[in-house]
Amino acid sequence: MKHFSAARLLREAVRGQSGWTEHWRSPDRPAPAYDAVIVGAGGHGLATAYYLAKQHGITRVAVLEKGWLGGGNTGRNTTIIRSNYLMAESAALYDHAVKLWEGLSRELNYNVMFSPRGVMMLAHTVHDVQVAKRHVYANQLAGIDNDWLSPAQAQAYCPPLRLDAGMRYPVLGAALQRRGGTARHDAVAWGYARAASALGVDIVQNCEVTGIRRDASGAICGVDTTRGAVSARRVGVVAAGHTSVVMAQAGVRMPIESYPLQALVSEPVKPCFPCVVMSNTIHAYISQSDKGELVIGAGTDAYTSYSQQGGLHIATHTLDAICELFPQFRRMRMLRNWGGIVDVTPDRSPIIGKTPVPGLYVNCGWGTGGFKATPGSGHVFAHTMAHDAPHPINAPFALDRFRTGQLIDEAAAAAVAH
Amino acid sequence: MLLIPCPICGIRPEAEFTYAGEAHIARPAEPASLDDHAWGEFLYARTNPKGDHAERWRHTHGCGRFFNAVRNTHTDRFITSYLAGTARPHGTPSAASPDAPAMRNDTEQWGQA
Amino acid sequence: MSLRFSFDGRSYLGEPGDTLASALLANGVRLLGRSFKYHRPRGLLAAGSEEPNALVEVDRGYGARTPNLRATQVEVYDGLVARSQNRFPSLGFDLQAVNDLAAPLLSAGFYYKTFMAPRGAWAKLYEPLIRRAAGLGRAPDVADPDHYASRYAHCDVLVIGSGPAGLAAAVAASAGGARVILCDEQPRFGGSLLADRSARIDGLAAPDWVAAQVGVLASRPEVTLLTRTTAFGWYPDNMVGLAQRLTDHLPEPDPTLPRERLWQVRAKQVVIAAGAIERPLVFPGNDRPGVMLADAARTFAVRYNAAPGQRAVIATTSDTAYRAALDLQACGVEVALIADARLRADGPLPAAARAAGIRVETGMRVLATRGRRGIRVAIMGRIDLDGRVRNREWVRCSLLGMSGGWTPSLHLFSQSRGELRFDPASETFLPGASAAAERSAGSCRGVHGLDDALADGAMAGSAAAHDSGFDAALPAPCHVEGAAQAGWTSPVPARRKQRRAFVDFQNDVTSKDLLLATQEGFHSIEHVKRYTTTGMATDQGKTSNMNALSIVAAELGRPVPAVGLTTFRPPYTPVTFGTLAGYSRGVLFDPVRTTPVHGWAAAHKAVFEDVGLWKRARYFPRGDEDMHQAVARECRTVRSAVGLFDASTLGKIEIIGADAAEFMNRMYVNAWTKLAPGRCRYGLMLGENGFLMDDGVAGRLAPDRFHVTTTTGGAPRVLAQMEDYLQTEWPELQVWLTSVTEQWAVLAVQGPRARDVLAPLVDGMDIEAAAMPHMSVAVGSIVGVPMRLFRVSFTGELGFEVNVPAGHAQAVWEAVHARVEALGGCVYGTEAMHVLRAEKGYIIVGQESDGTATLGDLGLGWAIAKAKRDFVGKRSLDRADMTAVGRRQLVGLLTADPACVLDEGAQLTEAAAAPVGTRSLGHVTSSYGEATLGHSIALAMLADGRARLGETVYAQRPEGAMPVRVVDPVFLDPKGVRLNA
Amino acid sequence: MPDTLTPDRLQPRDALPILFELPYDARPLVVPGRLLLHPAPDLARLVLRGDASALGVAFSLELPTQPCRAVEANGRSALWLGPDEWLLLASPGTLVPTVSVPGAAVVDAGHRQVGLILEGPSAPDVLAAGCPLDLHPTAFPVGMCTRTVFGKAEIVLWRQDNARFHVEVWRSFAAYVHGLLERAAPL
Repeated sequence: MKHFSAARLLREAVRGQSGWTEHWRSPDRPAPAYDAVIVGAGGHGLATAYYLAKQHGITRVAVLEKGWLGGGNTGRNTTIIRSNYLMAESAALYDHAVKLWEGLSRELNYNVMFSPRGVMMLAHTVHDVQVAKRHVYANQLAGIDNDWLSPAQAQAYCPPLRLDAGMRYPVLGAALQRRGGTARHDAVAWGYARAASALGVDIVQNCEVTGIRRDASGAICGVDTTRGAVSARRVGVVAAGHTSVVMAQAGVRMPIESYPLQALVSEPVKPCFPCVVMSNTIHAYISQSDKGELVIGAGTDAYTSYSQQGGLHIATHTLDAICELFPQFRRMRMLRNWGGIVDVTPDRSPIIGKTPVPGLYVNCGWGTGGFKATPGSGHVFAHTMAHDAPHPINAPFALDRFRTGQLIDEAAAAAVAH
Repeated sequence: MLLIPCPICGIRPEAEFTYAGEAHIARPAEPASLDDHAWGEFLYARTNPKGDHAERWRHTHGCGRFFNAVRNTHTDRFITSYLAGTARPHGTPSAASPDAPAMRNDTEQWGQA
Repeated sequence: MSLRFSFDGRSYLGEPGDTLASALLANGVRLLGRSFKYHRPRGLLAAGSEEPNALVEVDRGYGARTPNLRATQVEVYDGLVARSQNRFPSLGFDLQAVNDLAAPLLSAGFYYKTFMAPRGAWAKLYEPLIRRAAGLGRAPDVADPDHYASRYAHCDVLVIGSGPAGLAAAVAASAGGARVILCDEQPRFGGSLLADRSARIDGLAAPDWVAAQVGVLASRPEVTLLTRTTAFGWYPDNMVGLAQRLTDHLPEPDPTLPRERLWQVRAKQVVIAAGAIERPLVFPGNDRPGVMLADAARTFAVRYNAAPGQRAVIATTSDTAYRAALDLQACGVEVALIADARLRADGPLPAAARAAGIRVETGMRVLATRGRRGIRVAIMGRIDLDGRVRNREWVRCSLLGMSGGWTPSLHLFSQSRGELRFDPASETFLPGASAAAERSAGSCRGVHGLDDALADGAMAGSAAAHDSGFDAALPAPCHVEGAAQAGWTSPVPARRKQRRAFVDFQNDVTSKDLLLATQEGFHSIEHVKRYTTTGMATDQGKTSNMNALSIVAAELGRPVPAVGLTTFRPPYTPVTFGTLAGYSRGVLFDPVRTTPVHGWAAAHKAVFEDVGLWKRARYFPRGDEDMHQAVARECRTVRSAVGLFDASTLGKIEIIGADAAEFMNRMYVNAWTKLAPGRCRYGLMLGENGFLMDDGVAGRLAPDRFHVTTTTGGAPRVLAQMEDYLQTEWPELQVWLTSVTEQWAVLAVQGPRARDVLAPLVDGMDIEAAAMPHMSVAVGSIVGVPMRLFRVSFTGELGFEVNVPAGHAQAVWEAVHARVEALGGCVYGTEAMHVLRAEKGYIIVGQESDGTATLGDLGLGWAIAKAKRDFVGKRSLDRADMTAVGRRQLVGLLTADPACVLDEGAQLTEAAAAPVGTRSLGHVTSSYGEATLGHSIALAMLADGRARLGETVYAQRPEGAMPVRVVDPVFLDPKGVRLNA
Repeated sequence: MPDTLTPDRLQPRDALPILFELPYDARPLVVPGRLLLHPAPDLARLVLRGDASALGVAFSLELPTQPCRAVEANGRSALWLGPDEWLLLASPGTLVPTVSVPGAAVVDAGHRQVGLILEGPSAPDVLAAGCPLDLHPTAFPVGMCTRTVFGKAEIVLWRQDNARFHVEVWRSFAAYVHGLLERAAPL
């Protein structure tokens, strides 16, 4: 793998770009055997493979992807990164990720454009203020930056914010995580793919897993794919919206439901929006990409679906919320609107860990907010697969919690989504 | 906005309905008799198939009735709908179709044994 | 009549019917914009909504400035003010054009490879620079003054597009009485027919025939005709989104009328007649102003009478460009050359061109162009099989019309989940099998030629009508003359090695960028698209996607379908946020729910808070009181005399039927069987997961009738949960549920004088303690109004809740208020209510509890009827974690400094010092200043809290830790003497 | 303590010396030749649940059993809202204050909701600003009634005539529904 740098960019500019080579190897089919197989080449799966190779010395790894790498939720999300979660378990997990984000471009030698421009969560009601302050104080105790801002302070940080008295839901204040922000979603997948590939990981695209094999003892022994069978004693399923479908191949029924989630962008405009703003009461969030597009999202459609196509009413509700908060954007125009499939658990927290099937691991249930966790998720999941035991950070996120009742219910605790 | 066949009122727009999750998960008659695994399964395990899915809807802003429907979650097309408390009609592809995960009895529970 | 308009501050004249593009062209303006990345000078490429270059800002005054509009779609009106974008200081001299010189450095994806050092420099240094350079127009910065509208519509047949196929389809579909909607994005119906100067249909010139057809349609009552209306997106079950522009073309629109309207059309059948888009040729210098699509040049000349140049070269791989050449010539443009890259061109159009004396060369293509801010010379040549250039020739021209064939518009068909079929002969995708109730007609499915398109449209229209249940006699075929058949021709692929040949004009993606992407391993077209940004401009790749695909496929040596086609996503062209938001703004954004005494409260200076959709009076300041002063006074008054509170927002459900008590037993943790009519009980409802869901008082009015209250926010959820169990789990129970939240207004009269307030008003009822003890309910009337009277207390005082029909509430309120005032009482709001209940340790669901709290945690385990075999949530209570040691439990807190009011949400710790990573023991859920007790109080959820009574823990505050003593959550009257008075 | 409390007295409002206030600006809205929007006359309303025939006997009106249909007789209207649910509308003071019907439930909803009338050729189009149902006479004929949505509020919609609709809406949503109709009225 050739090192990326400004100097090399200059050199290639002079010699007609002829020296650039492929970012990752693209084997046509998987080898017959690996030490570990990852199902799903999204950000989380690729990160898992990278850390397996980099930190645990397990380099005989295949990442099997039924489509093109990074083509699922990794390439369809609104790229928000933050760690100001309420529960200690969640905050630890997401902050682990934020710390990795902060050095990720250099770690991968791939500019993932992590941009900590601040994530601001608006409070519109007295109850919102209580919930936001509870977050702020819990985060501060845990050493996670999160500050309470008065309306005027919030507007100073985000000048497009309006404080008109005539708004249906006035802004009563905001919680701001300055270390939060955005990153370039595709680059995250490509950067991990390139770095993992360089360490020997095989990334096989257009290779769908069609069966999960178990030996006489019930333990995992491999997978069947559309490009041949693969034997492996460790299989990690990182298939996001399709988790239930893949896990069913191993005979495991999951506490997961898959919902359509839509997002949209505007036409690009000159910089007009400095940070990420989220409102749970009004149900929308917005930021501006480096290209200039306003990137906007909201909640899921109401029913489970794998269609990657939601209703028009979801987009209209999202935009009426954005226009209510930012009426100066009414004349802006929606350029693209798309849908993804998100896997949602009963407590809206992910499942990262072992399964009842020896050798089968699962990392799923990120709902609408998995992108922000990508590096941390891959890091602890690689640990779990390498040691057959969870990392302390993902130990609370075991599948078993749905039996014991030890839920990590951010949504119920705070009515905060994403 | 989907068009949803209410078995009582006919085809109506999604805005009038509330989705209510997978169908045919009857509440156990004696919850106390279930162990934690089984109770956890009742509460949380869902087949979530990519394909035909028997599910519950309520025509909240219509006749108010809960009912069941079979919908293909890949195309979002409704195949049939029927009154709550009635069995999934014969002839609708069952959850054992190739697209769908296996039924509950032959699956593992998630709890560590 | 000429229209005066301005562009970049210069004034010009246009004609009615002009677009900004045609008017500028007619005025000789060819430079209309700058490209996104290299800031290259750009003119018009197209004449329609596919235009990628000519993006302008239109300014209609304060707040009504719109960026990124296509000049080809902006209709000129008198007074139009338009400006170019993305240039500094001017369009003619743009400093950022320096980017163009650095182009070798700015190759596809260059930003992924650099700007990584030093750590943090990306966000602080590089990114702001890049952001400033990026973007096209400027976002508006003040609120949009315009209104937007929305409409649901239903029809039998929706016809999208009004070219020959669409018009014929609409006429055929509506003949038998079907409901038909015909929409077109242009200001006039007719599509390509509007620019047709030779064809005669049924003896009429094309525009006249269009007018006749529109007349026929307008005379049919079930037909809806929508111009300026773009079908932008296809959604499940044949819902198509249309965006209609209503006033942007008017010089002085009525400000009360909507600017745009969203149509959500549910169509039984759809006929897509969206036409086709001409494909540019990929050659160096193909982006110079003056290089445009051949048919666009023809359209400007014929339809708008705007000559796109004086001397033209036509470069083509298709026959249709010959018609463009002929029409241009007829409009007075000198056509110097038609260079056809194909080796043969012998259809009727090439023959006509030759006959008209135009020089036609086959096997010839454009090698490059020259010119500063517009084309001056086209360098032509032939390329032999070894790739060598022969016959190089410089041809002077001011217009280069190019045609690489036609790309059918498949956007809506693809969004409808139809299968795309690749046609190698024309190197296009065509509609394959349908997934929705739709059919394509005309050139969007590869049927070209006027008479074929008309016949195809008529057939599609009548078939659609038939499939939606109408008579569908196929109309007699039109008689077409003068429309020479244009052969459908195979494009000639672009050359591999060439400099700066643009594929995506707006995003400045060249063929070299595409080759670099494939070289770097981006082989899926989605990867190529994302890496190079081709097809991601505001034109959504209308003119670039197929060229990009062909180039990548050729480079990889794979057939086009194997490389894939990027997904078509809505919208077809960008749709304003305002259109999608529609009426939803301000008070119409979310319903504002007010109680029947809201008007009174507002008149009495109440300060309101939002609770769900409701507005609730939070406090009633007197004079210059602030909130704390007002709340303290309200609290003291309730404790010492009496207070009046509007509790109307509480949810209320009437539960009726022989099995009502049994149903209550199953839904609530409490026992209800033995509750006598006339008595009330505090009910607690769990979710099946065992966590507290809602609470409220239920009164038994009769053996078969309960009046149940819920929290304000929980009302719909509670009723839905009840209906769910009743309908689907226990249909055998004879019970009916009816929401009566809005039937009954609730006046809470609380305080030691509460009985004195009500006694004279309650029409002969005995409300003394013996007749109406705490937790009882009676039916009667108050000042002549029917009433349900509850003796309940959420303050710890003697209290009543007067329920009266909503319409009488204000009158009753005024009568009660007069008594309250007379007895030294006052009205109080939700804030005082919160303080008063906290002093008694009463929880608020959603504040003390948060969806993760059990009744045990909240000290409410006593309410559970242990003898009951089952109720919703009971089984979950036995799970290991629900009773684990260390769960957070409700306690009271007393601060060491009695004046200190903790912040709600403050964290509790074992020690005063709390270095990072200190474990939280819990958090403050409610906290209030001294109101009546002489010291502040707080409620908290604290790990093992009940075992810590009497201990000191620390509340962390920005100002430093505050020691707090853990106490019982009931601060006042633990024996309940006051409320039982 | 009695076994049963005296039932609510179903008093007609005009019998009371108290003015009933509508929760919105109730001045009629007129778009000449196209639309008239005005409050419905004062009405008594009962929610009837349960056995149709017993209820029909009690209220001297055969309740409709066909889904989404209203019947009118004896100055009363019964709107089918669900398989065991009807909304009974009548002039104030004309309902016998019967609340106890065996096998059924009767609940006074006279103050829970208010009525609005839309008349004129534009009425269906104005309603289509927020109602996703097909209001063409072939799809929503005279006599049809149903709960549905209007924008972000729930309504009961009843077509009394080709160009006349009766809308019932919960009182606290009335200002919203009225406001949206007003906004949509100019078309």
